[in-house]
Amino acid sequence: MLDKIGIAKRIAKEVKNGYYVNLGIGIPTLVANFVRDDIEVEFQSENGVLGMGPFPFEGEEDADIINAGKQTITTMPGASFFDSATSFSMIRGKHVHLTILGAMEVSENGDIANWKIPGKMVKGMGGAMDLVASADNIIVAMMHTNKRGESKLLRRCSLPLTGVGCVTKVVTNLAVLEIKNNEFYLLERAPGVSVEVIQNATEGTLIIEGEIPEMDI
Amino acid sequence: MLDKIGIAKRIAKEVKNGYYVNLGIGIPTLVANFVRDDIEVEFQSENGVLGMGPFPFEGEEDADIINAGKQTITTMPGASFFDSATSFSMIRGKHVHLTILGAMEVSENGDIANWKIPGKMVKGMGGAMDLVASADNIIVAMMHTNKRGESKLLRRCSLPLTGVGCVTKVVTNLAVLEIKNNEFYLLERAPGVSVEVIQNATEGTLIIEGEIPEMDI
Amino acid sequence: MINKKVDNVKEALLGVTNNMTFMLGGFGLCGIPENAISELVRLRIENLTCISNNAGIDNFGLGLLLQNKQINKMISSYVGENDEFERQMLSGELEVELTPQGTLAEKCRAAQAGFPAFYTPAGYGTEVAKGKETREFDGKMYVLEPAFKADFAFVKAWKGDAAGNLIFKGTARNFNPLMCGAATITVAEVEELVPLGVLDPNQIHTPGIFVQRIFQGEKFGKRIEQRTVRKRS
Amino acid sequence: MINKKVDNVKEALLGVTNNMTFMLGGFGLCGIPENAISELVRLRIENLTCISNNAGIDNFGLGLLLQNKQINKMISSYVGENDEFERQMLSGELEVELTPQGTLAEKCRAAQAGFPAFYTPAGYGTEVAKGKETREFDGKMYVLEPAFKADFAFVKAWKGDAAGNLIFKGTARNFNPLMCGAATITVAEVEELVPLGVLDPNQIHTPGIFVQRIFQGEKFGKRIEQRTVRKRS
Repeated sequence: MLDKIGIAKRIAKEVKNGYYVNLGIGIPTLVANFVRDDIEVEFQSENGVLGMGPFPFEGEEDADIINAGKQTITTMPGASFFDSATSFSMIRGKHVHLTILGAMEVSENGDIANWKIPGKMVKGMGGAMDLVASADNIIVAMMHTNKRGESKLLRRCSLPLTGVGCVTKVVTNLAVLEIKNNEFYLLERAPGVSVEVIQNATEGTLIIEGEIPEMDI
Repeated sequence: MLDKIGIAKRIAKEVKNGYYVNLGIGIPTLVANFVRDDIEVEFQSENGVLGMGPFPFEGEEDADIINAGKQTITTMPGASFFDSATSFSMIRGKHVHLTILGAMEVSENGDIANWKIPGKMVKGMGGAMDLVASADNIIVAMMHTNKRGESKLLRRCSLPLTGVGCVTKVVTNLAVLEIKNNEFYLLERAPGVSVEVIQNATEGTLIIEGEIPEMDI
Repeated sequence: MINKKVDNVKEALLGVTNNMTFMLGGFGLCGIPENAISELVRLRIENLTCISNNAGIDNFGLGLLLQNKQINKMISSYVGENDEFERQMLSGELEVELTPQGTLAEKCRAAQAGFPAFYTPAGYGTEVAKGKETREFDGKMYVLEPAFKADFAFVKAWKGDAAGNLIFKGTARNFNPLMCGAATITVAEVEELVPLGVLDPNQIHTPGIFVQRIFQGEKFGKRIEQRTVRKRS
Repeated sequence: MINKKVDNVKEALLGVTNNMTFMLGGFGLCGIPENAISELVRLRIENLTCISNNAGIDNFGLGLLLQNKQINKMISSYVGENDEFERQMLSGELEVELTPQGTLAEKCRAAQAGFPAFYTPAGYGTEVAKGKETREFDGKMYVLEPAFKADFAFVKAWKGDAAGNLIFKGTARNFNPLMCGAATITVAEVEELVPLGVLDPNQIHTPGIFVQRIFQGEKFGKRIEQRTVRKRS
């Protein structure tokens, strides 16, 4: 079973040479730390920066240079700043190759819910609705089950949707799954996790074809 | 009767303090030379410059700094350069207060034709269609009649239109006319030109109310 | 040059009244029009509709107007990290219209550029699209979103001049350039008002035509919402 | 950093073939991709559709491709001052789609930004709107115009770096930034390719994400179409 760092490490392997990548808040932000340094990648943040670097050294924080999580950041050589319309031109225009974000629920047809719990929590969708509506390659990073032990990989999402039929892959603490033909395809098991555990934690249709390898992270 | 310089001088009086102005090719370009220098005005050119100045001194021409007529220009302090989409945001968004352009025909309901003579001449509309479709204040600068002596102020335009119901004022070598209620209202006569001459040169409905003053230019 | 310079925030906000709709630049607390917000608090005008990506925090930014209950309706994309906001929203005191961030940006840009509405894929199939026209282009579904309409836009820039030209810094740019010219009157506060001719015409982010009033701001707090740093190794 | 640098115009144009649609930046002869045009002439590919505000003059710019009869269709806003163009157009050899200049610009921007189409007032009630959907918003009529689709965009910038970031100079900016990312492959030629990190991230006109290939151009002619000067008094 993976922890958050483990999930981030596994997702980092999905980041290919030449990719522009948008990382959501939470686990996705951690992914940047584990991308192989022999490939060329640039990180975009929808508040208006391309070419994000690591956090600044203490004392070098600049209130005018933040990411979408409102964290102080730095930039890499070749970086650029731009307005929010240009930022979403990059996203809507499919210039960003990979979007990694968290979710509260994902359904077997690729719907995602991550912005609202009616009557309880309404933080807003931020840029997530634009991201999931436009990107061709959307990976969800999340725990396989919620705090009550209920599956977050469902036949149908119960929460208000962020986007429909858009998620291509899910990486959880238990497994890597691909979404196609309105089904979850089990690709990899987390170290030490059996297919049965994954099956029991997955409410949506789970397709298990042949031997399922353990993740190599 | 006015020459082109005279028309430009008369139109210059329509330029008010605080106006952003777009000048078309030909007579309109001359208007800039006659605007009172005690008022604040900025000239926009749709190819991407705000705050145009006079032509450069000989030897100081810059191929990268031109107006929409492709003439080498200079800029004034406070000028800015921008892309063509931003330029037409200024126009379409009604941030430009006054558009002055030439025409081949104008009709009594404010239609304008200035971009095409079927089978003969097709230079294109350039930015004119955007300008006339968006501006609230459009002044046409032109000769009252064409080379064959036929009126250019018509009941209906015969040439393909550039825009419909958009022209607010026409300044010709003979007169200043306002367009309202689908009629030409004669406001001023050119020096030495009688109302009768104007009437005979105007095919569209001409409204003559009271004494028509001579232009003061 | 058409002079847009006014002497102070009071003069810059002349004409603001109850029941108006305002646009306010900024992302989180980054690049927010601090001086304008302080003056709106002082003026105590109320029943306001505010268009802004976020709603500030409890004691800074738009949070100050919320504390005073001057805001009737917020149009934002993300409103977390603000307890008073959440309280007012859940109790029904505050009307909230949540809008996808890219849609919010483009609704500003459409207003600036004279587009009445636009089709975006964001929000299709979600409650955001409820009651809105949807349409297929090339096999993909889009939602028709109208341009914003607002009385005042309040933006914050790094440098500016009397012609109204603006330059922003880093990610403090965000929604600010898009709101310029998107409201009837655009008011820009700048950290540094430089003499005319100092700004390179080639490097202006917002040409002065989109700005009606500009003034030198005072005492920018520029608070950091999430201070994240790394240790020197 | 994702490296976009290629060694020369040949490498930059790998993959161009007959029957393709190209976007070419520039206004008149100002800011045109001279190196790309020369290479297209050399390659002799034909049956091209070219999207460009103008069509060059007889012996420079797109006029060179016209002389060679490589262009089948032009999409432009203004095509005056080009005798060969006029001849081909009136004889029917060349198909011409005249588009209002602001619409042309926005059709590029829409392609770049992932908008399928947009409503503009330009051309309403004229033959430009013939056969197109029209619609009323707030009492004003608009025409629905689709985004462009193109295989290659060729743009010319003043300075650029290996990350593909671009800075334009003066009015040579025009359509260039809007065509970046509006075609499948965007090729930028620059007067000066500067080392990574030299360009101020705050002053980039076109972020590198919109550019696939960048190269140092050679021998820019930068001709002046209308040399207008005043005498020193």
